[in-house]
Amino acid sequence: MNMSFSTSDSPSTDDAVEPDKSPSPDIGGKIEAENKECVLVEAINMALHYEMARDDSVVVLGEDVATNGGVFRATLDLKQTFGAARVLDTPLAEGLIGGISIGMATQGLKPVTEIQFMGFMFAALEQLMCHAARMRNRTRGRLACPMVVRMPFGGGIHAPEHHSESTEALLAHTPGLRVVIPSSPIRAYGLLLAAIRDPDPVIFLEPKRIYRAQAQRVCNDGEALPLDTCFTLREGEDITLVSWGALISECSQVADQMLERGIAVELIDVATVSPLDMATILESVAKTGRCVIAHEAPKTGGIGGEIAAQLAEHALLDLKAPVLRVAGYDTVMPYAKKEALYLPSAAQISNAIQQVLNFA
Amino acid sequence: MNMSFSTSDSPSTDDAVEPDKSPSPDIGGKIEAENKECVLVEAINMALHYEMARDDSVVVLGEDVATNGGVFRATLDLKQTFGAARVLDTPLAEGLIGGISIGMATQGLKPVTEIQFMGFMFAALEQLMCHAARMRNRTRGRLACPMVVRMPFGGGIHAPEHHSESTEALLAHTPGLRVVIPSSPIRAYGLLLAAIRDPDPVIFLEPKRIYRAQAQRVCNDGEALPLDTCFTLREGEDITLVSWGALISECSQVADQMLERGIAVELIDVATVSPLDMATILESVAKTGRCVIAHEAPKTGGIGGEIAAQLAEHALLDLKAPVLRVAGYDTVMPYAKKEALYLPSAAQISNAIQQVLNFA
Amino acid sequence: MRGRQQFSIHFLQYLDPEGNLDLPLPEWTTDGPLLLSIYQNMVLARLLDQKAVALQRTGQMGTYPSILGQEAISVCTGLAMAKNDVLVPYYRDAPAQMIRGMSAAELFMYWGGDERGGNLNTASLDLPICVPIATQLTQAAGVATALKIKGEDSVVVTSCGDGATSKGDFMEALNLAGVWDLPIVFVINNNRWAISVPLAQQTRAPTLAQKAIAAGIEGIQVDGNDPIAVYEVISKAIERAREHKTPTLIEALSYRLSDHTTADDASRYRDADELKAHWQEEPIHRFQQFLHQQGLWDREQEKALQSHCQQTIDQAVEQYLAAEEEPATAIIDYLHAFLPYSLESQRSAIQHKDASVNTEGESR
Amino acid sequence: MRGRQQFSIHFLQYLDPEGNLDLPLPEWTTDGPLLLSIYQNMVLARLLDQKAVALQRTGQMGTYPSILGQEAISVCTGLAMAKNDVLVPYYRDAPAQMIRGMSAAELFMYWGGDERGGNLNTASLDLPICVPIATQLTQAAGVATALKIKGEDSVVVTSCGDGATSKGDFMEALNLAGVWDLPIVFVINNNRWAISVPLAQQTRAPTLAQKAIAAGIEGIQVDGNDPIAVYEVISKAIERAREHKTPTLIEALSYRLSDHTTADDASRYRDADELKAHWQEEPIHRFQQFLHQQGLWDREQEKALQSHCQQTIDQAVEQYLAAEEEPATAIIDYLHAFLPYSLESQRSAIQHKDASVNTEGESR
Ligand SMILES: Cc1ncc(C[n+]2csc(CCOP(=O)(O)OP(=O)(O)O)c2C)c(N)n1
Ligand SMILES: Cc1ncc(C[n+]2csc(CCOP(=O)(O)OP(=O)(O)O)c2C)c(N)n1
Ligand SMILES: [Mg+2]
Ligand SMILES: [Mg+2]
Repeated sequence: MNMSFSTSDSPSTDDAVEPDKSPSPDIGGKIEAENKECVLVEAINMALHYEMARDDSVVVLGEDVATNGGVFRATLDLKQTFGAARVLDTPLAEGLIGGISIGMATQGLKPVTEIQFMGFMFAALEQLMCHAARMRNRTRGRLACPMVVRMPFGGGIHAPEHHSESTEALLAHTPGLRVVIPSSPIRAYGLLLAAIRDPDPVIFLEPKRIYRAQAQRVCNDGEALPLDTCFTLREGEDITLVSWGALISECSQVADQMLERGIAVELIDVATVSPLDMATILESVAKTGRCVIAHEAPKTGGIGGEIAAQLAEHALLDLKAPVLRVAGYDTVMPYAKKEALYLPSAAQISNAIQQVLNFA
Repeated sequence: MNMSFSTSDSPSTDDAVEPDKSPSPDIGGKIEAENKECVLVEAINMALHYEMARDDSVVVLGEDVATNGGVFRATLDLKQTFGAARVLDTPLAEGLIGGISIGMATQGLKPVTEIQFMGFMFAALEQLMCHAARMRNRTRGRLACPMVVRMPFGGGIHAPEHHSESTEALLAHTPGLRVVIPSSPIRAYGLLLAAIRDPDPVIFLEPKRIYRAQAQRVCNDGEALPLDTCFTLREGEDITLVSWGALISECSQVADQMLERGIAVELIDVATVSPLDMATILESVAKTGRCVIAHEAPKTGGIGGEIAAQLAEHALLDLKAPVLRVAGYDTVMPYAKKEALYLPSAAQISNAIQQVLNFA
Repeated sequence: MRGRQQFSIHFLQYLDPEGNLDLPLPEWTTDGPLLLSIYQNMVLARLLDQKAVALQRTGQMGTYPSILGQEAISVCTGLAMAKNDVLVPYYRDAPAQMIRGMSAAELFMYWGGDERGGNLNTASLDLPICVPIATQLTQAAGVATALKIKGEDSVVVTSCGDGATSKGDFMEALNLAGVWDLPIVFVINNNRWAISVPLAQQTRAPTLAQKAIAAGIEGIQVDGNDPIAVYEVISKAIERAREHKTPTLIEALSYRLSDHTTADDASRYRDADELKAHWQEEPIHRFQQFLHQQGLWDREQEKALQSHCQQTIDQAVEQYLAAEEEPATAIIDYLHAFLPYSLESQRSAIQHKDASVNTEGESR
Repeated sequence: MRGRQQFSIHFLQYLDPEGNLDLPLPEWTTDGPLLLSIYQNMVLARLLDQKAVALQRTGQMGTYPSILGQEAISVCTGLAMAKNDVLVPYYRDAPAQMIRGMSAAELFMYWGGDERGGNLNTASLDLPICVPIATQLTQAAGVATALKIKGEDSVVVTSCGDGATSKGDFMEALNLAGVWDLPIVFVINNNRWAISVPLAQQTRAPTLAQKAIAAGIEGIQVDGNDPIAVYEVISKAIERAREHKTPTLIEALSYRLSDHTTADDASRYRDADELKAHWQEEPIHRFQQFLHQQGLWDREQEKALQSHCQQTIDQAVEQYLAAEEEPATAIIDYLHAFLPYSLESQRSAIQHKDASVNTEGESR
């Protein structure tokens, strides 16, 4: 095997478990902040480059991430730039990948691990749920798991079976794991930096349907975004629309259409589905009195249910209408031919909004 | 190894994928309906005996289930009665156990599989979620997985790490899996029979804290209970209290206390947490206008959230007060010393009820 | 005290890459029609594979994993099995599936994103292919357990790639097969690559067959591009499984001459020279040479075969493209044997949404 | 063409069950204090184990897994490691953990249901023990990878039971250790039982050491009740790992003389005669005989050791029982480095609940 573990690039791991949310001001001039027009997957790649250059303890591992640069090219050129000791193609075993990431993280490295598709995360769940999520608690702070697990997720790219699921609720129901979902290149860049710098395990779910959608100008300045705040993408008085991931584009579209009809939608991108920033959502609903939640995952037991439940607990008197959820059906993700039928559509979101607005 | 696969007890599998909810009237006089005073784990054992005698295609497998009769003795005497070919001690590998159960089920057997503790189910999730839940759909009905996976779950027995979790929400969010939770010997007996006879995979979660709590007279008549109906344990006009599993006893206790104070609690045992029988709950809340939900699992993303969300969607105008959830904290299940601090208590339930009742 | 246990792994090849004999032929090779059937099925497999790639390239099918160069393994698997045996295949086993009754149209359907491709339109108890790597292997062990419990004399054949041998399931299944004496044959298609990861980065084990030693079962390595050797090894293993209920692990050495799938570009990570070298070893040319040498095959026959295959494939394509769509509710109707009443409203919503999709066009 | 690859697994034993020598002693055994340290640690381990069982039986501690009869493996593991090596233990490795700095009070705390038992009260990077079987093994491989990436010359030692070898993680870790040349030693405590399941029902492999062959790494079987053999094999393997970055799998044959845990009753499934026979092979008596023969140990020393151990243990019990409870909020305070603000209200609820529990007594 051609993985060279040279001692010369031994990372400094002094601050491995120290929280560190601000970019180091001095990174030896290696990187200059530049504005780059890029799509979401490129923004991820840019963040990985930035952080690997800034912090020697960051390592990248997974199936096909090194030589091939990832099946979606998210890890392109990392091996060339940072060497085979820090960018590792693993054998084909997700449980192993989970386990070695934890082992590495306990020793002061910061693994950024790729699970090729979220549909293949299951073999890693024992490690993620029983160990990554618990190491700090179990050792009363002696050891920690500062690791990021990246997984492309969601439907809409006409992929084969097991390549299109959205099971973020399983992860979000696991105390000790943070679950983060970007919905644009800018947020992908800033949230991934934050995830890597977080001293605890973060699951980073990448909506692959919009990997190469609309490009944005992203400033490569190493500036992280907060990990526990919803983003209010547009303000509005009439109804709160809550979503995350790829569906944010349909939601924006619907908000545009609504505006033409004089209806002001407040659009919230949850972004960090665990821990949930309910304060932002509650504040919005206190104003609008109406709420629709949209997500791709099956409706029952999805994160939309948790949000609606918290509204029923904390905002009952604010609510002028039932909280509606537009979500996937409670069935197995269909194969490509029928995935459009499964995926929530702009029309469904817009219908739900109309229904909520029409409510007496 | 001492597992004898004799051909003489080859099961008839003609009706393997046929639904069959009624007990066979003629089972050769082998079993006589008897009333037996028994605790929950004994009721499970009785149901297993009944169904293995009735249906040759039922096999039992798992770690320590055969010679040892299960670490909780749920499978006691099955090997002695039905032979080593139908009661199998497996090697130590939950992924394997999941996989072989599926393989067996596709060939017309009905495996009833034990995962020793729910905390060890994770390695089996790939098989349960990617395959058991999907085989019928994936083959458009050609093959199916009529299997039951039994797992003891929940806290309160002062067991070591990983022996006390309640992660039913992960399973319930998986379309294609049924998730069933008994809360008494009678319901354990009837629901397990129903689970085994169901033509699809059923996860059967056993609240081990009440394995040996209050005995009940259970009639060993092979009568199954429905798999998609909540049980209204007591009727009341003032508030709906929804729960499942071991917490039902605390809820009953609280309902008693409340009654003394003139408050009539309607207590609903959800029992089949997936698919959810919301009709029963909605009907109750339509009457009471108030609802408290109690479960052991961490609050965020628990099944209580789904129930509250459906109330916020379908019963908003019925609700006279916020829907409160009494649940585990969003943290790792603590070790024995502090588990009582984690577990929802009768006092917490009673406080929540009071709060809801006091709501203007 | 010192003690020592010895283990060994054998390698078998009859035909060298030029189609010349290394060893005296096994007895079954006097069965001319069987030899021809191996050849014909390999040719059909290759042409069908080309068509599948073409369908994907022209937007008429989804991502597809070609089996180019690995036809011998799957064809011999299919031919060596008895009808009531059970196949638990992986996704490069379409030839075996087709020999056992799957239609080419079903193959296209599956990769075209239509669940009916997994129905196999038959009463077979074969499992459908399995995308999550290696998960079929423990299922196969369960199938074998069921056959044994039921006292049947059928056996299970299951397959996977070289990459799959790194996943724990592989070893769990092998181990169970050993300890429960299961009637099962594991066939590894060692095509040397798992997407971009070469075998040398999967394992340090010099053979994959030796993984059998960990389970205390028989393991053997075979030239997977030599149909004589493959058929010999698989059929003997099936016989052993049937008669003695003993499992075997077979490592069939081959090479993935194509990209991993149509979504992959192997030139990014794989040496052109390596690829070229392996073209010299592919099974169809080799076997054709052998049949020529044996006087069993000529140009006329080849021509007839080619046109017969073309016709079969054209019909399959036609059937595939003409297939009526499943009703929208199919996405929920097969979830359970009976629709739980709580899903009834979702079922109507699906119907409703379908109607709106149909009238408004793709609404996303 | 036929080819053959050969593999072999060796077994090593110096002391037979009577403490007599089978083989010439290895050189390091001239180090008398080391020999004595092995013995003393084994005796301490056994007495401590007895105390732990007693604490459980008297309701002062929770379920506990005794290591009765398996002391040699864990003690030699602990003694063979360098301070900056990393131990990734399983739950029958308290002796090794204690040699590396864990206090007996921490052991009691862990099994008494107090998370502080996993803190190890040290700056060590050793992992805590791991309840979900075999999951520590891939973590250990990750630790070894980290050490290698960081260019350190320390190594990892990780352990598991015989039952654990059936779980896929075991093989995944072994395989990675091989392909990445990791500085790691895997030690299997083959105590012949996994709760009620005897080894013969775990695997058909005649040795567990041969599972190394599947990963292309070194495997060796050793008499796990012979401290000389165990120390020899583990220290050699550590040396190889340190110097050549090559992994080793060690199968140490021992026997579980106790029930699986205090919650188990082995008489339900295990022959009394088998148990009795294995008492003849336990390591402490054997090693004591050997030390006597070598003139390194006498009754006086034994008496002093016993009373020293008793004292240590009594102190630990006292410390354990006197430990102040953690504050209630500890159950959430260590979840993340920083409490997410969304959990702040839950944190106060915990405090509030604790107060009510304290005033109302156990309210459940
Ligand atoms: C559990 C799982 N992880 C990852 C993948 C993505 N994936 C699909 S094929 C493949 C490589 C498989 O290699 P190998 O087993 O050698 O089979 P081959 O495709 O070469 O025939 C990978 C990683 C998957 N399908 N399942
Ligand atoms: C994944 C998992 N499954 C099941 C269990 C329950 N369990 C605890 S110990 C044990 C047997 C372990 O046997 P072995 O590996 O031989 O170790 P030993 O206890 O004999 O030392 C089992 C099944 C567990 N802890 N983890
Ligand atoms: Mg391959
Ligand atoms: Mg053991």
